[in-house]
Amino acid sequence: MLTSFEDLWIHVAENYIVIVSIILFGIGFTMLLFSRNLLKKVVGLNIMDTGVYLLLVSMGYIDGRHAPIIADGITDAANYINPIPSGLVLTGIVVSVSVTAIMLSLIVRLYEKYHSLNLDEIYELRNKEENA
Amino acid sequence: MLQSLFASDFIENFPLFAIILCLLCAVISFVLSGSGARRLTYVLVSVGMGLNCSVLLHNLITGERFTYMMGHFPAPWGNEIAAGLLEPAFALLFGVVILCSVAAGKSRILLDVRADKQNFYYILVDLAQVAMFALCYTNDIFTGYVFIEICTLASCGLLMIREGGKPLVAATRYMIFNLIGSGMFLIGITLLYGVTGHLLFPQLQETAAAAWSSGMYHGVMVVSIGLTVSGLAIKSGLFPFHFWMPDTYGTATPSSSGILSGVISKGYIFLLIKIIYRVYGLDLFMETGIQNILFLFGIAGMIIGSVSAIRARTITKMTAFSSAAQIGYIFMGIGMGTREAMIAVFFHICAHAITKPVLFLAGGALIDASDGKRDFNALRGAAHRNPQAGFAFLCGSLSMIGFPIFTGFISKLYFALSAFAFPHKSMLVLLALAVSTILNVIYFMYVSVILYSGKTDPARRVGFRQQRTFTVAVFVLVLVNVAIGLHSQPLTSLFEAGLDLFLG
Amino acid sequence: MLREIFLLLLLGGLIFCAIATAVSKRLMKMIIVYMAYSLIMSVIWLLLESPDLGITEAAVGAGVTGVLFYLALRRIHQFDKDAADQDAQNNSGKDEQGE
Amino acid sequence: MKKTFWQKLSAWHKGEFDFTLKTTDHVDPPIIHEYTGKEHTIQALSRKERAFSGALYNVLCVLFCLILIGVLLGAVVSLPPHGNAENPAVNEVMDRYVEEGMQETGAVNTVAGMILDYRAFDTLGESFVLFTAVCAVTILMKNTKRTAPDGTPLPMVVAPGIVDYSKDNIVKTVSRFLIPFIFVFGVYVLLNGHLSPGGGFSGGAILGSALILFSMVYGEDRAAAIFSERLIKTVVLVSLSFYAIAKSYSFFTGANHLHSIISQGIPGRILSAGLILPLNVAVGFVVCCTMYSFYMYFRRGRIQ
Repeated sequence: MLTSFEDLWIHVAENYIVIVSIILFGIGFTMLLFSRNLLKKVVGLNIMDTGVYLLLVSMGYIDGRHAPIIADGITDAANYINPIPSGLVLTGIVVSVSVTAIMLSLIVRLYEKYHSLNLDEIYELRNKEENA
Repeated sequence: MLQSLFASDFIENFPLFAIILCLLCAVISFVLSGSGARRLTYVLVSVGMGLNCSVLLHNLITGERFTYMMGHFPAPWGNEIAAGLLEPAFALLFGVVILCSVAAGKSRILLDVRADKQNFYYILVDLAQVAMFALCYTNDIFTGYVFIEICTLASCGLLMIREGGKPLVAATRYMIFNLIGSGMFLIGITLLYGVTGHLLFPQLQETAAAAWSSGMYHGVMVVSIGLTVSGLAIKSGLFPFHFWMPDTYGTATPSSSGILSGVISKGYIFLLIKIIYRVYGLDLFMETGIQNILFLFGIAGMIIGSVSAIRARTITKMTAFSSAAQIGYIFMGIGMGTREAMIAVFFHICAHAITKPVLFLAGGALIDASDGKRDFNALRGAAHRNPQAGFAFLCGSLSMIGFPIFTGFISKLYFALSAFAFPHKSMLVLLALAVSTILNVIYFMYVSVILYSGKTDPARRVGFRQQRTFTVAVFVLVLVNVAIGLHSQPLTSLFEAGLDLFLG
Repeated sequence: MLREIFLLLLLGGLIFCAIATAVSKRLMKMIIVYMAYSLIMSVIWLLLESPDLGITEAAVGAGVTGVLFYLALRRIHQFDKDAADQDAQNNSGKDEQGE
Repeated sequence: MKKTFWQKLSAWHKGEFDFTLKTTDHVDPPIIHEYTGKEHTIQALSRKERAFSGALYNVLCVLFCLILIGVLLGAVVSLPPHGNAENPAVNEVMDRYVEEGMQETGAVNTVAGMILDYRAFDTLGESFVLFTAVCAVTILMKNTKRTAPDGTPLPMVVAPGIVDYSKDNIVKTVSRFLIPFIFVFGVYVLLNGHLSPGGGFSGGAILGSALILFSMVYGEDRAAAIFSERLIKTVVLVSLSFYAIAKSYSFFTGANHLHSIISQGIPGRILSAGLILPLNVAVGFVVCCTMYSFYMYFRRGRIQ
């Protein structure tokens, strides 16, 4: 538990990667929710995802240890970092690129139909089409 | 003889077989024609139902949960799937609903989907089904995430495969909401991994309980639980995030609407219940206080969803908003958290899963009988033009209202009974149930009276012969609905036993 | 120590790129900045001792995703041009009729 | 003459009177939006209302995001410290992956051993995420021919401001040198996935980028003549079926404690690590075909 201000400060200095990853998550999330431009939303989605991956990988990192590729026959676990987050993030990156491809193709088709990248405008045009 | 057959250990392989078969069929459908892919999907879903049914019987006979290693390595190291009674039961239910929805909407799919893309529709159905099986059986939280993503992408595909601009807009909106949900779920499980260092449910539960009682990580764990739960709640369409629903369910081809509202959102809810019970444990979850938020949003969803449904001007939008209200019931039950409420939740998942596709499919057929117009004026007398669809819609409405002999009645009864046993807030629950039921009656009866009112030209009448598969598939669902409504006792005891196995 | 300083610089660049994509007005610029962001990310993966991720992020994040964004933007410009052509054609058609 | 309520109701039931007619009478005439090339002139029905709801949405969004970021920042300061060997994430799971992974899976690269052997079910799901994405992109982008409003197809013209690389000499000459190297590097990364960083996904993505560069520089027609739609479909079909069947064999033998015929080989050799090498190759093919078909569908709406 954190008791004093200095404690908090030390914690922030130790966990700076975690803080950065949360900031990236926040920027991406805000872009995804706030931006009216669809392409920006997709970029925001990617930034949000990489923020989470950075958080995950920073949890697996251990100071002074090496990448989990067995070298020189040393199999002592005290020499290597945790391989699990790397594997999970590998999966996550592939999921991100799939989602990005689908979103981009949706955007291209929407633009073809409505000639707009702005979600509000697209809704308005869609509603008019419905009423007509 | 039969008993010893179903008691054999070989049956424990069946969940794996069902999953792999779905994957293989999805890949093979990639090079098949549309009708070939459709037949393959029918065969596959039927085989999958048989496999899940065998697993259910096996577990009923042995009376135990089993875990199944996916590979050569045991629990904390390798992936695992697990099956008690609830998992195969819900996998079976989802299989039945998917089969009936696809079969009933066959002729609409032929019209709505371009000829050279027919086989892709069935690939996406196969993939949605495999995702449902995996979400039901998984015993590993990251496998859950991967299959949630498959499910999201496949359901987006099922939505936008229909030609035209409106499905595209609806699919974009659906994807954005779902991606927000996925992102929150992912960061939730990341924080949980940082605190516990495990990904499989049994080990997670142990370490999470230890971390909670150590008192060091209360903040992180509450945030992580909150994000995981709200991610899944957004994806299944809980009240403040239900705005994508009318667009999505209103514009897709009726089979897709049925699958999306009846199966996919229920899959997320089942995973959520599983995570609450098997990862955090009910006691830890109750200590965080998140259940109260779910309870309140559930009640708000029940009322506001119904009010929006009354204000809706088309039949598909009305049915879609009614889905938001029904999701509200389910989350209210999860928020109550008592044993009786959970039984009611399972019943309501069941009732909604078998009723909503009937409403969407029959609604689609009625719209077709009214020259493709969706508003209530055009639908006047549609039930005379298409009597089978009209009768199915009426049965579905009665079940949603909670008319006796239908499943919807049983679930509402259990909700009311559990409210009496629920301390402090029983009046709130009963009041919400009463108000919501009255609102349900208003909009469903309004539509049913419209459907049966007015005169119609006998020449426009659609007979049984033009829609044989539709009638059979929809009435299978209605019969299942009535059967459960009349004989709810076996299912109640199944759910009770399943919940006991869930708690371990 | 050197590693820490380098890492801090890269993390600062990461945040800078993220904010730049959020505020940039032109879409092409946004996509290029996003590709730079992915490259910085792949170097950070290397510093965090995850070379598998470094390779994958460089190939997928900076490479393929960037190309997909670029192609999508290109298609969008194409539709714009088509519409403009169509307008021009219609206008000239009207003029001819008028004469 | 005014009808009573019951008369109205019975008339409504017969279909001669409509309560809802009032709302349909007042529908505003449809507004046609004009496309002027740059800006859309939309005559909004209630611009004020829209501006208000937009502002409300923005304020709510910002509030929600700020609260979420604040809550997350508050939560992560109590996470276990970064880079500490005593963290909960450093436990027996990791120890076994690193210490016994080489004997049990035959892979020198622990990450490859973990994702393709210990936690192979996740990775199987992940390949099918890619497959789902290919299906969805094909549905959306296939045969979106550029057509004029009357339905006649338009030829593909390069929009102004965008470089056509097949006509650029510098790009062409450099690519002629680069493409073989990228290709060889991709194959190396793919085949050495169990020995060094890399593996199916990264190797496949690199191969895919080589193909994309090839078709950018030499023209899509030439690329499509070599890598036809038929070939792509066959490769995806064979690789994914092989992946699913091989992995289910391994799941089946593992769960039933049967002896698996796949041996781990001598760790460190190229032909070792049991199923990991063939699986990496299969995944690599799938990823390569996926990336290439994404490119082709985005570029021109078909592979052929």
